[in-house]
Amino acid sequence: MGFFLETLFGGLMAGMLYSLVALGFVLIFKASGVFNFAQGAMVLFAALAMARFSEWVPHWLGLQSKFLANTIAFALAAACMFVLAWAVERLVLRHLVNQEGVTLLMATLGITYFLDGLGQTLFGSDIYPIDVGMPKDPLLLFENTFPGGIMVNQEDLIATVVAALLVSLLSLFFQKTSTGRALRAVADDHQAAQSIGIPLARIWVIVWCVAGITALVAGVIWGSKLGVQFSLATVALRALPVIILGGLTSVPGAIIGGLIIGVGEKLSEVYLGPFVGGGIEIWFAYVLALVFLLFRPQGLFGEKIIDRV
Amino acid sequence: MFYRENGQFKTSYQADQQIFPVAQDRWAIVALLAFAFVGVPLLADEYLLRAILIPFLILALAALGVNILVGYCGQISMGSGAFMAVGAYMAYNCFVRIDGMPLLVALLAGGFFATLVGMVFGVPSLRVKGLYLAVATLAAQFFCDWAFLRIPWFTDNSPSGSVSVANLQVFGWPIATPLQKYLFCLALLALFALLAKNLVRGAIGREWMAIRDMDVAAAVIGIRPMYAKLSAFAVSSFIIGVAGALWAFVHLGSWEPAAFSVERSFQLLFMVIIGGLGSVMGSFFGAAFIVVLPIFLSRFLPVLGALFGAEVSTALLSHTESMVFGVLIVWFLIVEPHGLAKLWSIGRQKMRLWPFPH
Amino acid sequence: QQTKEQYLPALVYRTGPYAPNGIPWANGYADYMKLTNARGGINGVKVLVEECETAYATDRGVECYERLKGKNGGATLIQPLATGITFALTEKAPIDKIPLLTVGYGRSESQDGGVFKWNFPIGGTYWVAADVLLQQIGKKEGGLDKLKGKKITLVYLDSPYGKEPIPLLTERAAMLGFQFNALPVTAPGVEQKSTWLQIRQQRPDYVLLWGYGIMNSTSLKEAQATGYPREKMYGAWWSGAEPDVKDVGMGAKGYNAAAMQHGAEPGSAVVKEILDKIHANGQGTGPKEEVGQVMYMRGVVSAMYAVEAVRAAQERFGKGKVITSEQARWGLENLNLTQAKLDALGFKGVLKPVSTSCFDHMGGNWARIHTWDGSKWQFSSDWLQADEQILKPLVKSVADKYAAEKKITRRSAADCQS
Amino acid sequence: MSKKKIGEVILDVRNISLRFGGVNALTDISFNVREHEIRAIIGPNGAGKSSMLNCINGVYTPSEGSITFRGQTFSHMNSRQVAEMGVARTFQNLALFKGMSVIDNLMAGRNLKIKSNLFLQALRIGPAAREEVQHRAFVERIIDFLEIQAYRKTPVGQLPYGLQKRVDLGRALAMEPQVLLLDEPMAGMNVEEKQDMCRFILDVNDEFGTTIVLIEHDMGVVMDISDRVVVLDYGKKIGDGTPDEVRNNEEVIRAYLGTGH
Amino acid sequence: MDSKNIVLNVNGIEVIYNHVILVLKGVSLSVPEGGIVALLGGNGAGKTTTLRAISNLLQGERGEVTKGAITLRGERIDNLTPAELVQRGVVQVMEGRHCFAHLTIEENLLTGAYTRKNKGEIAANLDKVYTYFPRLKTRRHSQAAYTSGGEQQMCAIGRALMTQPSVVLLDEPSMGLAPQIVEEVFHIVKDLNEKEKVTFLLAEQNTHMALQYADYGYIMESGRVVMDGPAADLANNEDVKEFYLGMGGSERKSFKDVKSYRRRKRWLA
Ligand SMILES: Nc1ncnc2c1ncn2[C@@H]1O[C@H](COP(=O)(O)OP(=O)(O)OP(=O)(O)O)[C@@H](O)[C@H]1O
Ligand SMILES: Nc1ncnc2c1ncn2[C@@H]1O[C@H](COP(=O)(O)OP(=O)(O)OP(=O)(O)O)[C@@H](O)[C@H]1O
Ligand SMILES: [Mg+2]
Ligand SMILES: [Mg+2]
Repeated sequence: MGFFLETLFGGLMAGMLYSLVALGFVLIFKASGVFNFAQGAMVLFAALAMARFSEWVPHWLGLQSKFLANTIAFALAAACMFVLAWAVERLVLRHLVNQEGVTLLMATLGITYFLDGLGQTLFGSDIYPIDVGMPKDPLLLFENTFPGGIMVNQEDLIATVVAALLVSLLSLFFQKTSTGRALRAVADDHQAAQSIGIPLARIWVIVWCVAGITALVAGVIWGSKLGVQFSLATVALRALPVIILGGLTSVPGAIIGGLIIGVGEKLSEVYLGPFVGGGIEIWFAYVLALVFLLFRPQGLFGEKIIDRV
Repeated sequence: MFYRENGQFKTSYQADQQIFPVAQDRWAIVALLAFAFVGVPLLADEYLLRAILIPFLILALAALGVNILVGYCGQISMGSGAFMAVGAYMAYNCFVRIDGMPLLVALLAGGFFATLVGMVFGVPSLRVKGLYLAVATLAAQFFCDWAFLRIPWFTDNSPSGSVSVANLQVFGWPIATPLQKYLFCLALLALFALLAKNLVRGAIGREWMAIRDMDVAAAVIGIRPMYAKLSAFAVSSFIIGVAGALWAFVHLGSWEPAAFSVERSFQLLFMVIIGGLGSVMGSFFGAAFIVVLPIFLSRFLPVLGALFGAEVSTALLSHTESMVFGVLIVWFLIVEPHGLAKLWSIGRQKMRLWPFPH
Repeated sequence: QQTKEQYLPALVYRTGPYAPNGIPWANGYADYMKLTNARGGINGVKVLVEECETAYATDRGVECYERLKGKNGGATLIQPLATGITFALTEKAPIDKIPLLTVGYGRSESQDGGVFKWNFPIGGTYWVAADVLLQQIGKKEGGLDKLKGKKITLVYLDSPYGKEPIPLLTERAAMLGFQFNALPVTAPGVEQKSTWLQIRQQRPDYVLLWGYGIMNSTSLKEAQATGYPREKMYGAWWSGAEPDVKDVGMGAKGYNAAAMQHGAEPGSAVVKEILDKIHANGQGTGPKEEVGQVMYMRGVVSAMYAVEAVRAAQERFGKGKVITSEQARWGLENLNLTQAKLDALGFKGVLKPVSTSCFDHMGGNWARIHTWDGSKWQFSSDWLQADEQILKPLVKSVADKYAAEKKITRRSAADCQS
Repeated sequence: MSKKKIGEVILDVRNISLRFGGVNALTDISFNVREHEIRAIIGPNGAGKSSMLNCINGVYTPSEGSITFRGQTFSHMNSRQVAEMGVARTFQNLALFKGMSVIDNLMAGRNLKIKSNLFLQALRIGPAAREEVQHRAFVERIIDFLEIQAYRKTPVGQLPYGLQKRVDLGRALAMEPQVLLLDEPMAGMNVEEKQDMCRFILDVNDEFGTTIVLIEHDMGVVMDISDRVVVLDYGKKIGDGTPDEVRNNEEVIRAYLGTGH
Repeated sequence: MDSKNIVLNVNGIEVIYNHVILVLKGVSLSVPEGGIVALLGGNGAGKTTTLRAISNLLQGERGEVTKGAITLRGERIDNLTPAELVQRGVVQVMEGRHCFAHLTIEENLLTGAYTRKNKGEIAANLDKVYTYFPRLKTRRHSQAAYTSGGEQQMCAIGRALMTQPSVVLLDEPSMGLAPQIVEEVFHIVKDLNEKEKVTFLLAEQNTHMALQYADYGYIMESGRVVMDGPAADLANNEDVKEFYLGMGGSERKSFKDVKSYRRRKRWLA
């Protein structure tokens, strides 16, 4: 029982981290209809920037305070993400107004390649630590209820809180503000949005910037757990089942989807894995998402797919 | 001026329904084929054959298969790598488990099993659409990755999970030297391209495209979505499966599941999008772009660097390559979102009007 | 001038998921080649090195191989530097007659030169690594027989590389009576939560780590997060270099790994020489601080074997001549690096003697264990030798199976003379 | 009115109701269509006209009621079956296959009639090739008839709206239908083009005896060419009869026509 | 027309799609302040293209203006974004509705007010649209995709009105609308024109209606303006009568009796 709970918690926390990455996908998709393949690369790029700046800043400025250094590094990394958002709009999206989904998807792929190259050129290909002072050692709860207690990572707990905060903020933004509404309009029809005076350029910079910051937050949390390296981009693949399960267009869906996938993944690996040789969690997550899709083709909370004649 | 079809009148629908209705095109294609079968063997060195042409041919074949599903039937799939893997491993099993199994039959058997798997994973497409389906097909990818790594039967109990084949021959001719391999792949590709072209310009092709463009209207004119989608999955995964078997048998010789990882799936998808969705020719352009360009860049950039007197390190080189590649993808999309094939046809249209601007 | 150079290309990866490990290796390889030239070449023949980036991907590796093999009068030998690429090239090398130098990686059974004429896993295979690790664990427990009833879990990267030690470990488990368990980690290994949850549940006595790249540091971090003692963790020699532990820092303290004969050797003569002759002139390939670290040293050692093979070939086919790849194979097959020779080359204390033969393409089965103290690797064991009693039959049976599949006949003694 | 021989009831819609969540798109609608007649459905926007057609060819499933076609009664229709029974339709919002050429769009309309299997098609030999030519010949006749020869090979997505409407009609005609359902075929056309369209419709009706169900907002057209008219309003039937009867129906005037007509 | 109060001037523009398809071959027209100008012509004449060129929406269709100039109150607007044009009061109602499918009718209308910041004004505009189109009010909480064709058309027009425009480019506003509503739409146009001095450029197939409400008309064929003049003159032109109003002589011809024979348009030499 204790172990089951532990696995469950582990799954929930892992799921929360996926959610953070998934959130970036959802934001951009919801607000511009672009399936942003580059989200993984953005997480990596942001995390790399953060890791290296937090290393360089004390060096440049002769700072002692770790906290100050991290804050400045975060600001600089955020600035990088803003520049990126601006460049993406200027150089890519602007020229692809009103094109089909696959074309845009492909363009974000180009961006992925570019970021992979650029990130490693600027920041290097090594493994870099991000140390924002997250506690690494496990916390044992209920030691007297269960033998050995239930182990929880403090790091994960913090990540969960951050993710939950971010999500609530973003949901509010989408539902309550007129910009939020405009974003959804753009996703439906670029041209019509243009025709009534929604400035696509600004909208896209905003969205990519917000997605960039989300990527940065995700990157910092993942990075401080795992260290920052090229492979971080592959967490994007872990986030994909999350978004289709939750629905491509739903911010809360990203969270719920993340939790379901996280738990499903860990429980399956721990309880079913040993019977079939292990290593099943990744496909299990996808199959789980697929099963949900068979019942709700738009994901749990996604907007209904409209086909009408 | 020279590229005009005026004066070429068709007197039968048969003539008008040819693959290349314009005479100049027909000649060009004959010349191209002749060059590919005769000229290339005379001119190409081993490196060109082994490192560029053979991979190009095989991936073009796979891209052709992907294009049928994605470009013609509109079902975005990110699981093509898995179907390649099924083709490769099942062909391998047929080849090594059954004595005296002819290579060609083994390859086709690989394709056959890929068809089965493709159809199974195609079933969700009846309900799930668009990007949701795309992500769902990744389930196929990861499941197959896992199965070939974990289930020893598929790898003939090889402890490392890596398998290999040797002594390939077709009708008694060995397929050993690069040239033989090249010709073998070329012949298969030409054959499959012809068959695929026939399909896509025939009734079934129209069904696929109808489903892609407007599925409700398609149903109303009597097209069964299930039949159309599943047949697209079947045909496409058959071709991809054969390509996978070729990739394993002819190109790699020895392989592990990583050869058909999710990156391969993405790569194939990029090929068809860059090349042009819904165009047989586009598959070739796309494959050429994705296979040849990085190789070209990796050879060309150092030369360029040297020109400016800068010694480019391997890492910087490879990062630059990746950046340039990314930029080129975006650039091509901006110039022509419908892919290289569309660019090509616009070029032809311009040629037709030349020297008048419009 | 051109023809006077010995062309020794290398496939490397300075980008991609495994770059942190690939870069120092490539730096070491390049630096040693520079040193060789600074020393005046191989009997006057300068070496020419060229890198080709594979990003650890098999298809790119194959392309690199095809590109480099014919250049500059033909590649003398090829270093694939990835187990996957080695598997693919094993099929191609015999046709092109180019030897593959796979120092510490590749197919373990390719030690058998009778079947694998062109593969040279000089200095150690994964089976050696696995065996040595078990011996060390046995020592800790007070004898191999004490392993009976113990639980040993292998955490491995789910790839041919990660699976390589399994046959040997299974064999050993049956022999010694410990309970062997294997947990795969899907590449690239950034998500290991469930693996470590399982370890926490099973509470094995020891964990063997067969990861690469970021998987290693992730494992160590997860071990810390689940409270598994790092002292009980033993890594392969591809899991025991600075990039694997650096950013875990104190969190990895106590973690052990096999050292492939060499470990981090900042004090060795060859390192000093490289620093003096190459880095001091500003010609070093990587950062100075990393010279002498584990992966760097592996690059150096690999380069040294290549150079010495050429030298050995020259002994037979003509001193001061540029040799062909077939001659190089002979050289690789007839390496005889005695301690004296090694010491002279600056490898004193770094390597034990290595001597290959036509049928033994490995040439040495020694290794040591080193332990991370929070800031650097330190040897924590004596020299250990893998148990030939176990290795030999395993190598032979697997190699025979391969030969049967490929319809290869074992080389005769006469063939060995060529 | 000429020598047209209007026949038996071919399509009989009985007590159809259709609901979407809270919206009652159709409430208890009954009407019938006789063979060879031109039957118009009119009504204000959102009255449920298109939904009615969607029920008939199986795109929507009515929540109540039945549809009888040639004596067979169905509680809901299956698109494929409807097509096989010879019902074709056009769409209000142009549901053409945008990426395909005009010819391919029309050929797709003939797919039901193609018999050769996948393998024959791949090889394109014998029957498959012959069939292809046969159907092509038929399609060319439609192209001639609709006067869209010049656009044969243009992807329909690039055609101007009016021509797309014509292609849509062509695709339906390619099915050689017995009943043709037309949803606002003349929207977005000028008078000249409407005249053309009317001529096509009348010709089809005359020459092939095709029964036609027509939704249209241009009262001139409806009154001129239809034999009987159904009027819907907010999902309810408010009138049914000859054009003259409908024109003078108080309720229809109030709800739809206004005083101008 | 008096050149001083010309609000919109199009001067000899050429438009090419996809780099190869030349669609407009030198179109010139001008719209006076406070006028209603109709743009007439058959299918594929290039009306939509002209409007897109003005509102700068060609890019998304891969078209570009290669020659000529477009000015708004004397200012070149070729390089403005559509959003900037809306800021200057020019809004287009696109052909084929283009409602935001996933948004409700009300949300659709409110996005139209994106450029307006004054809350009271927005609310007032919304009310105005609802009084113009009561049908929208009853459907205001349903997603646009699930409304009928005509409802979507109303929504598109209403959405454009929410931007508080001074120049409206209307592309086939009457398409798919019931006769009553068509009448209403034209009333609204007239209303806005008279009360709020909104200028209209109207591409229409319903020539009858258009000429009835417009002050001035242009007739396009195959990418060229072939005829223009005050609306009343056009309505009395024999050719226009025959081809665009469906009248042989002075009677309206029955659709039933049209012959397949067609007279050739005189201007298409
Ligand atoms: N995106 C496009 N790509 C290529 N050609 C186009 C495109 N859009 C329009 N055309 C072509 O431009 C010409 C003019 O089209 P346009 O839509 O402007 O006509 P229109 O007068 O608005 O016709 P309608 O009354 O049918 O709407 C047509 O021949 C059409 O084929
Ligand atoms: N799939 C659907 N989901 C929800 N509501 C629908 C759906 N289809 C139609 N409706 C609603 O049913 C009503 C009737 O729609 P329908 O399209 O049949 O109208 P119509 O008579 O064709 O109008 P128009 O002349 O404007 O085309 C409308 O109010 C519409 O919003
Ligand atoms: Mg309708
Ligand atoms: Mg138009």
